[in-house]
Amino acid sequence: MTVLLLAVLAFALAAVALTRRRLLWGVAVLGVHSLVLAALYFALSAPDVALAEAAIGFGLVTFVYLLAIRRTGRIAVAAVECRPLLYPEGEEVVGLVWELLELLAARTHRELELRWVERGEVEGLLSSREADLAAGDLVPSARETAFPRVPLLPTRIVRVRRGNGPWGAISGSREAERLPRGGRLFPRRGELLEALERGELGGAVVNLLELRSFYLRGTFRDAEIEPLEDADFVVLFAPDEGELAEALREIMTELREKGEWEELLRRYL
Amino acid sequence: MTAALLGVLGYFGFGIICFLIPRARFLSALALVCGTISFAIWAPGFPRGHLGLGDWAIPWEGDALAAAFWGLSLFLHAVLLLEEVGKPRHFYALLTLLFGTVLSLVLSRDLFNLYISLELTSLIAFLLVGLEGRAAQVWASLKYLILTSCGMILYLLGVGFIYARAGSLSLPALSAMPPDTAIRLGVGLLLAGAAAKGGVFLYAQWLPTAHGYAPSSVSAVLSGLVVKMGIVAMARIAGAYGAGDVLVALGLITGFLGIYHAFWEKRIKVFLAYSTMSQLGYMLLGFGWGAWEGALAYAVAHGLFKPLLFLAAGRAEDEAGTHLIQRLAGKLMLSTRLGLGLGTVAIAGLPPLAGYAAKGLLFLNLPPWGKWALFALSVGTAASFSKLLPTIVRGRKGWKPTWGQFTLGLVVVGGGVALCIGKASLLAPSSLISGLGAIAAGYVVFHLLRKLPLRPPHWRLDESLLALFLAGCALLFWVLLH
Amino acid sequence: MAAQIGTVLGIGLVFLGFGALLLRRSLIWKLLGLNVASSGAIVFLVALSHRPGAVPPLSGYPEGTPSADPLPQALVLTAIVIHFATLALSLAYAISLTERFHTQETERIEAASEEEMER
Amino acid sequence: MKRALTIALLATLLGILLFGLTDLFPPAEVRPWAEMARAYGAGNGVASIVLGSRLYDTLLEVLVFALAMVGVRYTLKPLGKWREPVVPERGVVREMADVLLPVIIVFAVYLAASGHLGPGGGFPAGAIAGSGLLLLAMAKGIERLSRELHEGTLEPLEYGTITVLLVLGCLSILLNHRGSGLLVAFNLLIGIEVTIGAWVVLHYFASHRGEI
Repeated sequence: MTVLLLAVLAFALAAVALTRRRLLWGVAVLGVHSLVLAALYFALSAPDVALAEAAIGFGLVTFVYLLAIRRTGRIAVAAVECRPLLYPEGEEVVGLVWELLELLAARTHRELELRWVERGEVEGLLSSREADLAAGDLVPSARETAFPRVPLLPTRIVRVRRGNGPWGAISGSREAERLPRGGRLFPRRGELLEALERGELGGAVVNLLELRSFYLRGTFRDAEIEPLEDADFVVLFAPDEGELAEALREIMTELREKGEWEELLRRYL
Repeated sequence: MTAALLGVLGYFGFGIICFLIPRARFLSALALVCGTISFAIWAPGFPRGHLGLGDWAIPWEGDALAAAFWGLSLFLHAVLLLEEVGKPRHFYALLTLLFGTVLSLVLSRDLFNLYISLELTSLIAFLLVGLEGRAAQVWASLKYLILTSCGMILYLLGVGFIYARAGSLSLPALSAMPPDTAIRLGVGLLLAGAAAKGGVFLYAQWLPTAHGYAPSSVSAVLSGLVVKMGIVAMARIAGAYGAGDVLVALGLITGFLGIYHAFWEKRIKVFLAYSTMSQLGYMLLGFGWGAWEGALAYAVAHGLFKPLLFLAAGRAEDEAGTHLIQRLAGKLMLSTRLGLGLGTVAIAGLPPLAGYAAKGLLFLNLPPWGKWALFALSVGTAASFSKLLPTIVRGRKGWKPTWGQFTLGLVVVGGGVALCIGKASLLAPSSLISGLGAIAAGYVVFHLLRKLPLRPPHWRLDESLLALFLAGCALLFWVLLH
Repeated sequence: MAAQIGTVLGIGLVFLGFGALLLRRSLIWKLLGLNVASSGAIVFLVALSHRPGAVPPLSGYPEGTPSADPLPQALVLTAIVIHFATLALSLAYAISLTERFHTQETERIEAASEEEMER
Repeated sequence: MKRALTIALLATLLGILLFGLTDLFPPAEVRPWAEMARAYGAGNGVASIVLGSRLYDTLLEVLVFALAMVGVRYTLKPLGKWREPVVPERGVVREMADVLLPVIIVFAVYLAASGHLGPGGGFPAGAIAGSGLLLLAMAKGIERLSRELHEGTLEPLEYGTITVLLVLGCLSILLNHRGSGLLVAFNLLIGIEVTIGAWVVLHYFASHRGEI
């Protein structure tokens, strides 16, 4: 009776494990399956085998698999924080781009590993392969156009002027390249914003989403706006990650065809 | 027995120590000396015995098959030591361990011991194939690993079926069992599993890439010796149970399909790998029809000229900078062309070389229609090798022979001549005519067929797996219904 | 009865594992399937060692109690280790391949490695 | 199409195997093993086969294990080191690791040394010791431990253990020498070898930069 129960359980667990989508779940369930098998061996009066299965089949195999997934199954994302696109909310990460990345991870059978970075770090991380892709507040600078990229949203780079004083922009970004001489660079958007509010800056070179966040904070009610150039928010990929870029492009096409893209835009913007 | 075990132990021990000590080639040579002495002591008596105590011990027995393979592997070991100088020490270590395992495997008469020995040979083979770390090699090795693991799972199930009925794992005990369903099924599973290791067509589609992409000295050992271990296991199992007709069927399949693929293959080493698959057909036919002497002679002969071909092909790729047969012509040195040429005429069966002599021995002991099948296979082999002719005939003058190739070539010629002199019927006009006739017919067939727009399928992992299971099921049905 | 159930489970697991091996497209999933299939073969052998009412093959049980067959259990101990060894090696290969080709789809890996060989 | 074919094929295989089962029971009688076990000085039938009458299989198995680990090493080595893994900040984890380490080692040694009497043996013992070691290493910061357990010293130890095991095993087969002391020695040697193998491999998997 015990044997029958354990056998059914073992079979069901194996079937569940092998039909998972996420590798991590598959491995975890298979670990439990191994433990059940060990119990089954014990019930079949084979304690030696039960011990070996528990130590090797459960212990070592699961361990090796988990370590291997840690190696192969990750997409290292360099994330530049940007509200509606990619931003942390409590313990979670949310945003339009995050949804896309999750689709990408599911399609390539890999897990996402996110690391919040400053805008200026992106280029270095991608070229040293420490990140597989970068996303978020990302309009590629002239040097970054060398990386494979997938455009997501059209935007515009604008100059906003509120008073007298130097211009400001976020360092390493496309906007910084359009900065007039004598402008000041800031590593993070928050610092740029604070400088503006303190009145140290007379204006800033920003993209439309940043402009929007300025408006939401009420800093820029009465500013004059001068458009500079049209650009795109993109996801950038490390040089040899053409495959990943291709996969994301496919996802985008499918989303557009099914009309889900508009739905996503409406939800986040 | 004691001598044989000590020889194997010497190989294993020196092999392991090779990992640690810089002068690995020298240690490997010591292992060779050890093995040779042990061979000289045990071979005359054909000892039998058990490793261990009681009913569960592992039966070991020397016989002609074991002796033939000991001789072949000791010789190939010597050749590779001559050929490969200055490789990293783990190369010599793995090579030594591989030869040691082969020596142990051919003596074993126990199903499970065969299983572990097969696993060990193929494990070392995986490592050797992926040793240089090029992606294609690693993938070939992984494909090899996945397919043979499937085969070994089938084999393990077979062991279970046999053991449950017979209560013993030794092959002699198997031969005493009445052929009921469980035993038949068990034998079928064992044969399918061993076939996946042994390079039989449909069961082992890993072979073309694994042997074609490996470094050429590794391909030489794999083709010359390692795949035959699967065939040895099949011969032992089928011999104990009396399933010769299965081997004949498998031999015909692998013989003709291998030739079909080899005929249209463009890359030289992959071409040689497909040819290995077809050559295994000769041995299976021989073992299946009980012509052990001929099958063994052919296994040894193939173990001589195929390594020669692989070593020469490796040199050829280096010299010409390409692996396409078409582009090799005109670029090879005389010494390389001589090696390739000697291998080609030997495999095609030109008298009085080793290939001809072994084929002749095989020919003598076959039933009439088997002779026709063998003749057709010979024609096919000659036809597929005809495409190497331009490469061999045209080329540069340079002369840089390697010791390994030289020794192999010498033995291919010398062994063949010795066999022909020893067995007078091989020099009878009718044999000579049929041998030369097959080559001539092959050359004609080559020119007739080469323009045909036939292209054999490309075997990727999924197709190979499907082929393995399909052929495995067919084999099980055959064994159950017979 | 327990032995019969065990053998059926073993064959079922082999079936499941081979199914995953053939139908899944990702390399790591294929290897996971292979792992399940090999554990199926092990269950099969262990079940064959069992006898009705048998005790484990250890001394210390009263004379005359039927004991399970120690030989298949010994074989299985060996087979478990071998399967682990091949699994570890294949995972290392898989890592090395994904490192190079940045994909786990076997078809793409195969195509990419063929391409590499042509170069 | 391919899917259907595959499933049909596997179902056929399943059918054949299940059909074979109908004829399988009852299996052959269990041969009396107590005598043989006593001759080897073992109380465990399985151990007496693994380390006694089929010791040769076990020696080959040790070789399989060792060579697979060699393969893992040579495959992962060219990939280079992964950047420093995260070390937990809390001291509790580290202290627990310090306490747990001797417990795991003692348990593993017990399993190996009593393997000829009851369930246990060198392989599970080595697996437990190796994976326990790595778990603790991860808790303490893997770099620290791998500096202490340097590969340059581990490798000779591993190959030396195998050589001793091979020589001892083959001699015991040849000279027909038996006894429980020998079994304990085999189990301990196998345990050492498997511990080193498991540690090295897990360590390689954990610390070498693979994909990404």
